[in-house]
Amino acid sequence: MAKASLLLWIPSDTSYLGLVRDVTKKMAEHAGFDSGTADRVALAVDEAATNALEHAYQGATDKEVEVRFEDRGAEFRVDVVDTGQMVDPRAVPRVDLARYVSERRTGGLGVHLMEKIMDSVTFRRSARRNICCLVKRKGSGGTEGA
Amino acid sequence: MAKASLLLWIPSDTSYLGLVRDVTKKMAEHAGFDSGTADRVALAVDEAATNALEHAYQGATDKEVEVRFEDRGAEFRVDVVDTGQMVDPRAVPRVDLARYVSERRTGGLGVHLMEKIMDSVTFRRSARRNICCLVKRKGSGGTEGA
Amino acid sequence: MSELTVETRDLEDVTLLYPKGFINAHTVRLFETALQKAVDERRFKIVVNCSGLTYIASAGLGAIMGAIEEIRASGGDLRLTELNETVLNIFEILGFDRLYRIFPSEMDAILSFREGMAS
Amino acid sequence: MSELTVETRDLEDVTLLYPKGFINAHTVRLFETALQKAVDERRFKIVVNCSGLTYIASAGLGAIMGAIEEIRASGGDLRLTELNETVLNIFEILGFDRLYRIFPSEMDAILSFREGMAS
Ligand SMILES: Nc1ncnc2c1ncn2[C@@H]1O[C@H](COP(=O)(O)OP(=O)(O)O)[C@@H](O)[C@H]1O
Ligand SMILES: Nc1ncnc2c1ncn2[C@@H]1O[C@H](COP(=O)(O)OP(=O)(O)O)[C@@H](O)[C@H]1O
Repeated sequence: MAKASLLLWIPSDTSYLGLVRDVTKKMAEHAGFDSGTADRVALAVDEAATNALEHAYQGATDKEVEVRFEDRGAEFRVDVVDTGQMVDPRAVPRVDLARYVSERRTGGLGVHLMEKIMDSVTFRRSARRNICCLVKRKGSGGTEGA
Repeated sequence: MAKASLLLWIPSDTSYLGLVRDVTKKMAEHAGFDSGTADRVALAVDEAATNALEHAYQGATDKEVEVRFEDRGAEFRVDVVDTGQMVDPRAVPRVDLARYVSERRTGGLGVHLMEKIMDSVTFRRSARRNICCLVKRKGSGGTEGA
Repeated sequence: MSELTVETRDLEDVTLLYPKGFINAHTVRLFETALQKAVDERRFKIVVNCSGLTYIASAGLGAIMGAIEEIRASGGDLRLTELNETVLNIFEILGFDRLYRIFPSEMDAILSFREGMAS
Repeated sequence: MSELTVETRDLEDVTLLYPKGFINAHTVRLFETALQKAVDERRFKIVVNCSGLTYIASAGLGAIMGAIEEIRASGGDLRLTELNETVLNIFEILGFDRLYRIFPSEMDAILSFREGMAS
């Protein structure tokens, strides 16, 4: 093994999102990302965990979310895993900001943020679990502005 | 499950001690310890991991150290696990500070610090692994000064 | 580890909100409540001073989106000031810096509501 | 994420060390080298200014212990100043505040070496 890896389990309660964010930021910084990029990656993981709590578990607080971190050298990978309702990746709507205000929408920003920040965001279902996989390549730093 | 838990694996290289410390501090703060106590707990875990690298692995950098964190509600528990040389807990010397200077010693402070900071520090061997178990009770806050 | 507090101050017809801490799915309700209170009191000239805000997740941006229609339809606006780099960056990533006016200082943000009345 | 730098300044017969970052098993060699260099140059009046030191693990305290005998035997001393709360607390936990003189300001620490010569 050449790099650090980490597994974090939290109860399905929004009060643990701050911990997810803090741990992600530290892992990202130690993987070599600058503080600003680490902040963004931490936000993307917060959003993925938030979706697991709100959509997959629909607010039930007696479940668990697993977050797996792996520094793979060339890329930093985070899996957010829940055992809740199945997500149909094709059903996750894409945001059109130009129409966003006029449509009076308040949701749909989370997935949009994740995709803007990370190099790859994929959803899959395996063994009755939803796995949201977030990948950030090293050296793909500050390109996600605007 | 009522609380968060975390598993961290690092290569047996001192450059990862900073990550161990940062992750410990965040876990301890989220478990409810104040910032000063979280700092001390993080130091104790840094010391335990340092001992695994320097004594159990004797500086070999191709091994792995596992650090397990568990918020058990009434107490916060950290296990530092290595697969290196056996430690004889009885052989770990105790520090007598009064004689420390005159004996010109430079070692032995790590275990002393761990014991001053934590409520319990135990070493055991199981399945060819050394497990250093550190426990801090909640509400046993700032009593370890001097 | 204090997560979020939101102080509100009224300065003539402008209402200032001071979120302190972070806004994510866990804390957003508190922010939403403060915002809604201003709207309910028909105070539609709102400045959110973000000097104490460490970060904001999409839940917080959704809360702003949820209130902005009514605020603007009532002749008011929600304007922002003193965003730190992290928070400004999130606004920029989402293009929210084109949907909301962002000012460097609180004074600029307050005075911007006087623009229409200038000389 | 810069881990440790140690600047050295000579002020007449006092040598000042400025560790910046943290001292643990990973970074201690750098601190030890700076300390040893002062000793090798027979500069035994040493002030370690800890204003930039975020934390110190036992490896760092061991480095000080390893040098102190020779320093004191040569008529000098190692004194500390501007310790933050975390670092001071570690000194206190180990009783090192009884083995080393700790001063609130750098000036106090420097002047303490003039004590014997006062009036
Ligand atoms: N983990 C998930 N499980 C189920 N549905 C999800 C999940 N993540 C996202 N979705 C769906 O995608 C939509 C957009 O998600 P998101 O962009 O985070 O916005 P929001 O959560 O604010 O609605 C959600 O409304 C939901 O229908
Ligand atoms: N994990 C370990 N494996 C083997 N020996 C250990 C371990 N931890 C401590 N020891 C023994 O205990 C002694 C004291 O450890 P410590 O207090 O950390 O001081 P130091 O590491 O500076 O010598 C060490 O010198 C070593 O002999």
